Amino acid sequence: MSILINREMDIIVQGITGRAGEYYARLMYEFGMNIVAGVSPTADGTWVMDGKVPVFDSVETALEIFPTAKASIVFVPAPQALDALYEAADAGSFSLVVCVTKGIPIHDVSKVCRTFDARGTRFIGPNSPGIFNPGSALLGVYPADCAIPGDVGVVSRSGTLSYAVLETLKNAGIGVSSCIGIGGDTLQGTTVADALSLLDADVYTKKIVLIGGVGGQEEERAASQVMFSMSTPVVAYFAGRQFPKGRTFGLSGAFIDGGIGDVARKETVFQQMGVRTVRQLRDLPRVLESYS
Amino acid sequence: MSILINREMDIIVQGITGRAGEYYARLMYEFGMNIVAGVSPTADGTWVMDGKVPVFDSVETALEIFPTAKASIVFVPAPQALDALYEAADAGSFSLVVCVTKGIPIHDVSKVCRTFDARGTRFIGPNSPGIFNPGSALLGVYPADCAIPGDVGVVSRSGTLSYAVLETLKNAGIGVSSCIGIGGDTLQGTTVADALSLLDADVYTKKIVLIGGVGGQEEERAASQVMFSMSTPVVAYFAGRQFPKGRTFGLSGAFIDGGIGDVARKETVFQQMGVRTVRQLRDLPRVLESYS
Amino acid sequence: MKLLEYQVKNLFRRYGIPVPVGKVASSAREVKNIAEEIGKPVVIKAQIPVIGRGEKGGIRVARSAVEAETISSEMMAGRIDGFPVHKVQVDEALAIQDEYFVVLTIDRATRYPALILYTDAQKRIEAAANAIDEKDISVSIDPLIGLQRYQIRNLARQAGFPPALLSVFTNICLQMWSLFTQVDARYVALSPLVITEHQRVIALDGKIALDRCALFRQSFIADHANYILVSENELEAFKQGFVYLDFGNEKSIACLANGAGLTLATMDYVVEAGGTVSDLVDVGARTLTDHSNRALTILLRDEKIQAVVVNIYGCMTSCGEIAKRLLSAWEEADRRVPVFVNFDGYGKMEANSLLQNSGIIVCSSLEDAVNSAVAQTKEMTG
Amino acid sequence: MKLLEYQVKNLFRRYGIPVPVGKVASSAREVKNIAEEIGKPVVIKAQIPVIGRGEKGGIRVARSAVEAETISSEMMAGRIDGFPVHKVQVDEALAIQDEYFVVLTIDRATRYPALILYTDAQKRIEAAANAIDEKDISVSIDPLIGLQRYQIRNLARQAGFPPALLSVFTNICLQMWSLFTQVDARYVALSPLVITEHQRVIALDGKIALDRCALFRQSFIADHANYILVSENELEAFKQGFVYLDFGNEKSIACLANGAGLTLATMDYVVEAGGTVSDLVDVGARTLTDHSNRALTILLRDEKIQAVVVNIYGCMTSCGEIAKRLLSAWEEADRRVPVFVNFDGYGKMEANSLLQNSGIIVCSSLEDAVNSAVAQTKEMTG
Repeated sequence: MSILINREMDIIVQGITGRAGEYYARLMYEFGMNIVAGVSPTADGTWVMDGKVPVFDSVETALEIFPTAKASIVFVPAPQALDALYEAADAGSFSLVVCVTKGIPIHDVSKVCRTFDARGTRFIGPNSPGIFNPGSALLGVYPADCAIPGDVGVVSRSGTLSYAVLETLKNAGIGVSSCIGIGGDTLQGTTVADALSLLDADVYTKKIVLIGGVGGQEEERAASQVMFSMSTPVVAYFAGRQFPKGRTFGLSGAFIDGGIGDVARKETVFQQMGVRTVRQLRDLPRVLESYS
Repeated sequence: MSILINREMDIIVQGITGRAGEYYARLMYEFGMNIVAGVSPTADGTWVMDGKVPVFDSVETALEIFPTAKASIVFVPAPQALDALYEAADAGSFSLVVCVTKGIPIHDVSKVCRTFDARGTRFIGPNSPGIFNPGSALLGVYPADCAIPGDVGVVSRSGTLSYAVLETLKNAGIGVSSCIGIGGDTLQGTTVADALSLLDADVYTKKIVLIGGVGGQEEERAASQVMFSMSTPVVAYFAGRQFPKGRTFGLSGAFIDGGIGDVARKETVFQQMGVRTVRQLRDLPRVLESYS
Repeated sequence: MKLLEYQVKNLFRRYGIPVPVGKVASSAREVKNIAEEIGKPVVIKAQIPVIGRGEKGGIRVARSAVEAETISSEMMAGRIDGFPVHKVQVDEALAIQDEYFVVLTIDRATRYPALILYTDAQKRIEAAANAIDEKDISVSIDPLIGLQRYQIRNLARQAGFPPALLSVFTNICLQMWSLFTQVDARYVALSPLVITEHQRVIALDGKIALDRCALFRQSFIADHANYILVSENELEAFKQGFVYLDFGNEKSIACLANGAGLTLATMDYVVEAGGTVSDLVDVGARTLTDHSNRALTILLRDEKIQAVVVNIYGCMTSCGEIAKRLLSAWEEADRRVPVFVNFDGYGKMEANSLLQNSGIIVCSSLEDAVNSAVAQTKEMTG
Repeated sequence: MKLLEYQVKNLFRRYGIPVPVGKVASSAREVKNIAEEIGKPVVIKAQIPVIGRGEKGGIRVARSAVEAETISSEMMAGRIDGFPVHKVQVDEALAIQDEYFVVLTIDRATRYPALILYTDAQKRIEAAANAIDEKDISVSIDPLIGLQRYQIRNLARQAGFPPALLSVFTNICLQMWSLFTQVDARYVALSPLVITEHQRVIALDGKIALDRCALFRQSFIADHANYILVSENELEAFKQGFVYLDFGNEKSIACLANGAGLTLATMDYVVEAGGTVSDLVDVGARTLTDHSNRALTILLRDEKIQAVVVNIYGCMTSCGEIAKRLLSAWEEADRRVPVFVNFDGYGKMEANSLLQNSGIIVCSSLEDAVNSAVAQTKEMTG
């Protein structure tokens, strides 16, 4: 159960013949998801995953055979990602597109967000680990055994950190309804605020964990939304408290520039809005359980 | 009465300080239209038309003072027209934008059509004489005395030719409900087919005259629509029967290239669809009156 | 404004679209040198704005440099469809395995750009560029996003373009898109794009039509006007900024009107009344400068014109103002032929009285003006 | 990747954005020549990646060429914020009437580009570029349409920019847009754009941050990496394709993890447990090539590092594979410091048994790894 995806959904994997594409397509397939077709411009007519999934050279041809596909997950490398995402948008069939690819130029992401906005398609990513409803559905790269089903929703800007958080919750016996990885790059198709709204509206989600990070003001913007328009309680954790000002961390949106993006400031804003924050991940289970 | 415009509508004139802009704004004003403001980037804060109409440097500022404006008519010269039309689209307030300017580069028109399509704004033109509902409303450059009110709708690709047609009808005692000048350039925001649909849906219009021309296949496409989905009878006239193949007439969409756009072919298609055509304008009143 | 082949190939080269090894030449001697340089059979092509020049002797193959010199000197001595051959393009001859026609244009139906691919060599590029056939394979392009690789893949797959050459084809199409948008083309065509025996992908020929409206930002368009506009009259009108077409017919009637539709309707009227039309002038209905006087001056000095029909619907520029301009041209003219005028709309009365007894003949209707003009030319010819 | 002032000004010149008369120099002698050429008072500015260098002696005025030589030789002899001054920019000194700060960036809230204008000289460009303040005057730009003139007009009007200079300002902003999109900038700023006493409009200084992700299509970005990356370690990691940050702290702990968030969380953990972190490595969680071995090699040979904390969550690249790579680096290393490893996720068991008795210390939890590392450095320092 829970948001955006379910096990009945027909899914197309763009970039399925790449190493990551095939690896994660297989994990999703083994989890029980309907991976109906893959797309790879150079592998048209082949089959992957032991002959179970056909590969087409374009989304258009894949949709001719599988017109019921409603979601696409994109593993196409960054230099070709703009083309793949325009292709997904242009197909017009998808209600949901998840982009796992990281390191897409910011101008490309901006254009793609504009295109998905205009079409009303839910776009998650880029650099997103996807969506994981434990015990139910998986569209992304989450290790399926890192979480157990439950009523805590998770919104995260990062991948492996969210797996570690899910595992921390699991070890404390706390189950998860849905985890949305909105992506760690500078721009996100689905913002922190959007993801919080989705979970707030979900009947299976009773509490929410927000895993944020240094950089940007997305979380601050979300804080007032939590305060003024959400009924589900939220606990927030921010990575990068000790990250120095003026530096940029790789390709990610993690940087404190001109004082913007400081974790201490984020925590202050959240606390002012009455939202609980935890400094250490190990405190998360205890604080979550204090809401009931 | 009749389509798209009425005398109560608040109108903004973009490019009002140009010679054509001011001249036609005055005619519309004298006709009784609510010209509430003009826009001219270089004449902010001035007044035109004997101090009756204020001029702003942008649509945004004009709309701050006159938020009720629902239509814009654009006289901005071709090199600046793209900017002016994007500005009109971006304002978000207009349900109708008429572009009188001619000679806008075709790539610009394509982009502007894309933008208006996405916003759902009715865009008429470019190179359009506008819309004229005789005795009722005028948004355009029609000479107000060339027609009398009645029940004949007119769709035209050309300006002065349509005035001459309206005058021919007037001299024969035939009145007009609405005349839409869709514009004589290669591309039109509102196509022949769109304009025919508007008139077909109008309760005041009982018969329709289509004034087409050499070039393109717009009319042929419209013919099947007339046949299969319209209830109002249509009479068509096409200018340029004698125009030689392979030549382009000025900046307009008038050219027969590769056999496309031939008037004889257009007439044949219309006749096959059971739509009447006239070879000579002087025959128009007689044929129109034969429908009743 | 359609460019000549060698102009098209220059642009193709600049944009990295592969063309045959070759050059343009202005003399048979140059052709010989180029053919020697190429060192194998060459194709010699007349540089003239004529559709289907191949069937008219405008494209010939030469097996040697000497033969190339002979053929080109013959070609450049003659005329094709009335056009003198000042230049020829000399290209390597290629052994062709497959040919495709690729057209990038703006689809009048959707108002968006479209990339079209077809294989029917009989079909005119101009037809494809002006109306997409349901049988054509095409993709519609969002003008704000531009042509994307996936669209080219879809096109190539549907057309059965060899997958092994897809990436070459993709780059060619993307370069076509750059060219199309950057020079403000109405269409760009590869006609044909061939695959040679050695699997080279080459645009054997191409067509580009420029958008005259983009002159204000594409100053190079003006440089091409000389080549494209057929007559001196057209060139002069182009420079002055009004629309003039000269069909080159002898003993003819000229039509001068304001607005394209009205001008065309006037021409139809004259031809259907039995007249011959050679010159068509649209002085424009909403232009800042009225060019009636300059237009009439050009018409009056053209020896092939025997009468002029003027058909004006007065609007922003009133009939009266136009009458004044016509009069000044009339009075300054060295050569005079009968000018029959019909005025309607704003300022009709003033115009009619201005021209009374001026020598310019004011008519009561367009029908009257046309019939008088036709009678006049019949009389002079008869 | 932020460019230095003289690199920014080179780009501004190429795009027609007006900058002061001036040049970059690498020696005091050159500075003197440039100042003579300019022939009036000059401003000498240290070319270093330091925010607020003016307050730190990095910007000085010279009234004569001789003074310019003296000042620059002083400046180039010293260091500012630890950076040696290899180059200085020498610009004409200008009498300024008004100053504006103009920033073109991508707004993280809307995900669309925005053009921002403000006049508060105290505010950092970086702050404006990363979050639009409600008090700023700004326009949002459709990334598919691009910046339009009407938007610049609206911005200028709201800011009270002198209408007489609007067309100059408009062209500057349009050129900024070209630069912004064509070089794949994260932001372009004019800081400030001044109006001089003589009504010249000039970008006195500017800032450009490039998008490292666009390296695949902007090869020139790689040329700038040398200037931008602070340490040898960072440069080597950049060339090999993984993320490395070196904060230059002595006697420190290095953190190596997979995924940006996990790396940051690991750093937080170490610092809050009392450790000093200097080096941060993200080997990536979904990369095609795992760089753990190369990363550990760099860390082990860095003399300032006294312990390494490795925190890996196994996914596509399993903990086992990473363990193998760490082991190979460990075995090849000339210098060894204690490495404390925490594995979670896929392949944890295999990895733990692989490293048993290897010299690399496998810990039962991240807490355990961090506390051991901190204790280790305390011990060595203490």
